[in-house]
Amino acid sequence: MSMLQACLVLSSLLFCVGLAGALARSNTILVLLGIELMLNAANLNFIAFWRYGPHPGAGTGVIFVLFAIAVAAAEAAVGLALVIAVHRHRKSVRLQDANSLKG
Amino acid sequence: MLGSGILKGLGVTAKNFVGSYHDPARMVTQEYPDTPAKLPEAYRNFPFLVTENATDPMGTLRCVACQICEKECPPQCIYIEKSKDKKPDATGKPQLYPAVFAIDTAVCMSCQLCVEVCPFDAIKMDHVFEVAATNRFEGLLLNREQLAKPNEYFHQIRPTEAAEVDGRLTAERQAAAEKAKAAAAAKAAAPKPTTPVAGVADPGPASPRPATPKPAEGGTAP
Amino acid sequence: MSVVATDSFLERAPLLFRDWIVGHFPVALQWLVHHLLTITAILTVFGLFFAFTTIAERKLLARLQNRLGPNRSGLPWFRTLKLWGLTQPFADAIKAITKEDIVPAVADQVLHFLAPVVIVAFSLLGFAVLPFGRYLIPVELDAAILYFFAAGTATELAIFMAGWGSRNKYSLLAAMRALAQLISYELPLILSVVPVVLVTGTLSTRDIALAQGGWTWGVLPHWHVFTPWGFAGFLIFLVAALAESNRSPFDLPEAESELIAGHLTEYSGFKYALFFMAEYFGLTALSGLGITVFLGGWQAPCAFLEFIPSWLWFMGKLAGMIVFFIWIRGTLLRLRIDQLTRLAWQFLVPLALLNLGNAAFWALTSGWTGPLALARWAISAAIVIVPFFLLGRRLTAGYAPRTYRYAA
Amino acid sequence: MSFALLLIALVLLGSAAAAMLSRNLIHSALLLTGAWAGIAAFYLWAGAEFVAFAQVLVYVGAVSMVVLFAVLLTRQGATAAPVEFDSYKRVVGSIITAGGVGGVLLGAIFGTPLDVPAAPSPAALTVRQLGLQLMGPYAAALLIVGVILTVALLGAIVIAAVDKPEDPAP
Repeated sequence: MSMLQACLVLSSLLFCVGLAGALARSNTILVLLGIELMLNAANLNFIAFWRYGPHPGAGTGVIFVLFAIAVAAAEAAVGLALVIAVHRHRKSVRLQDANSLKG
Repeated sequence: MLGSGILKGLGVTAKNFVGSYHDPARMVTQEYPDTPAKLPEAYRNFPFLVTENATDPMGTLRCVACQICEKECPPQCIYIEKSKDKKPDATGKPQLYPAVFAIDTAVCMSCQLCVEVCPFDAIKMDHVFEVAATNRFEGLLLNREQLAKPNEYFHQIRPTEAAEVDGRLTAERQAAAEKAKAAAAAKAAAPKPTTPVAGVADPGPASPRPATPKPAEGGTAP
Repeated sequence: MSVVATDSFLERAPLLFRDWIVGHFPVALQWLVHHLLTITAILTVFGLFFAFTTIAERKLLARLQNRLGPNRSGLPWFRTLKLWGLTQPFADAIKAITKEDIVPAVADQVLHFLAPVVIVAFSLLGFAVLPFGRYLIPVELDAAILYFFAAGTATELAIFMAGWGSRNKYSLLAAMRALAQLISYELPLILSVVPVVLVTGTLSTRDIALAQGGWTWGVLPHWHVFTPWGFAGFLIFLVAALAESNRSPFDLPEAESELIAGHLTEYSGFKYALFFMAEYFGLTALSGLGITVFLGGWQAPCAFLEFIPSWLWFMGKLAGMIVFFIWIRGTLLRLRIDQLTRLAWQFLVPLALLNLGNAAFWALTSGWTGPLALARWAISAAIVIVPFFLLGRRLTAGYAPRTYRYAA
Repeated sequence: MSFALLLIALVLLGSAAAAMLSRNLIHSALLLTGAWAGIAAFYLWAGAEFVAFAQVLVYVGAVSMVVLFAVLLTRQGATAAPVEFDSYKRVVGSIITAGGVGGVLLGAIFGTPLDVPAAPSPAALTVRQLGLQLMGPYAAALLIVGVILTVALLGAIVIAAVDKPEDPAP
């Protein structure tokens, strides 16, 4: 197993952990955290390919990760604001309770 | 302007800082065990007994064991036993004296009532406050010998009151001496100069500071 | 710059000492010993610095209030030797270690234990990238400034862990306050350093310190604080650093009058001392960064003073900063939580953003000379002073100038 | 396989799995912060210093704070009641799904011939180069990210802010 493959295995395992968490839990915050984990797992891949790919000199992978981190931060902020807003209306953070369009 | 108040405040504290090194008047801290505490004159803690002569404390107690203080004391911390005999006091007049005079400082509440009621200015409030003891009862029970302190000490701790008390006592004694003299003169002027009361009324205690009451022989406490 | 001054024996003495010790070990172990020595040096120097900061703080605060301060602790067995109370921190340490360690029965045991450990560990990380001298920099990183701020963020987590793990309402309230405060002031703190990064074009602390070398006529140092944008940035940095290290006047998380002792309420003995230590380490590290970024790092203020080794200059400046912070603590009152956040978001952040633009202007006009240089200074100063007045007036509207109805 | 990578992987996966399994939301959030720090450690190991520090700054410093605030603001009741799993069916289903996805991914990884350079040249990407690239070829993306962040910030404030007319009935 080469270094690149090891990194990819790590990232896909992390992705699976995030996926399982996001699917198994019903607490909105935990689901959001699971999605964050999956995003981070994707970022691991970028770094792995940048480091062990054919062109480590080009910073594409690193820059992509930087952008992904920025976007993930925005996503987390908005997502958690949504959680708080839903909690204010429904007094619950269970995903299943937020099932009607009318607030 | 924003920040001007901050700068002003920094100036004040800086002045404090510099001043604390060269201006002793700024410092409020007393380093107590090293330098003795400066107590205000009217500070009072526990009572003590005034004696006229430092060399002979037991012989010259002003207390005549009248027991007024014992009766007045609200927490009843004073215990007095009268003497069986009489001894001459500062003016030479024979008086009773306390054979036992004890104050339980564990009970005393420093109310100063004993001082207020004493007709002889014999008991006064003290400045001592370091009276800790290692046992619970005996150490805090002060007896006659521990309580007696000379008049000079009284002058030291509260000069104004001591001067006033001394002035009053002197005046009283002078008045008494003059009265005695007048009485003696009257007696002398009276028909026959008999010699009934010789040794009692004539003596020298007319001197303002009655620090020399002769009776050295009366000094031995019973 | 004479070679003698910059490369003297004293300048290199710490390095020579380290190399001398490392030389005793087999080659395979040398890198390990090298790093361990660096770590030990930092721990020793800043541990002692912390110890004497506490006594300095107590003595200085006392003097600022016309008191004497601790002056009694001497040495054991030498009772007559008082040493002006300088051994107080060691007595305090012995007391802290020997005190009982109390953990509330319902506390979250793991978090309660981890919080002080985490906070000390992470508050020490910042020291790794500070250039303590011309040749004394523990880790030379390309992105040192970024590393410094990244290392500092975990202390917030530790404070939260302490507050939540204690299962105490006051602790939790304090933790929430601390989070709000730290997040609010992280922004101006970073924004105040960014102009320097912009002008020097590097994130490395070593290069930033080097960029401030040189003097005009041998006496006027080229430190960033002596430029309009640098001065404004330094002031913003000072305020934000005070708030980041939870110090008075921003010590709301441990406001004794409101929250008992904040997140430290349920801590005792050595754990409490660890929090205390972390607070001072954080303050020292932030001061070190401020010195590196604005006050010329290890550079001497005048050319003829260069014979003094650079690490002494750094430590001197560090002590100066700490004394200044103590002075501030002895002077100012604690802010209210709404005033605190208002100050950050309505005053410091806009000012810091404007200052960033100011630095960009400065960097763009670096070619202006002669009378244009004066214009450059004037414009740059106006960019920070005018908004300072306007924002300051808005911020203090309704508060200042204060009228005292009953005071004489 | 280097020992460091193995260690990082163990810590990372362990804390992530523990976070997803924990019944205490705060523990979940803190463990996840640990996982994010582990990812930063991976970046550091891979030589991407700048990304690692950015990851710590953004995730450990900011996102974790937001998560903790959200957890505390949405607590039910005074006691921190454990957050239970919904049902066995759901848990088993999710694990099967995740396992399936993982199998596919692993199969893809080992099935694809990756052209790996025999000795990967040490990545020499200085911060300066990174900055120049960001400001040069990727300037437009940088601007767009800036706009996204600003919009997200405003949006988050608008969403989370208390509605003006509070309904009187509790």
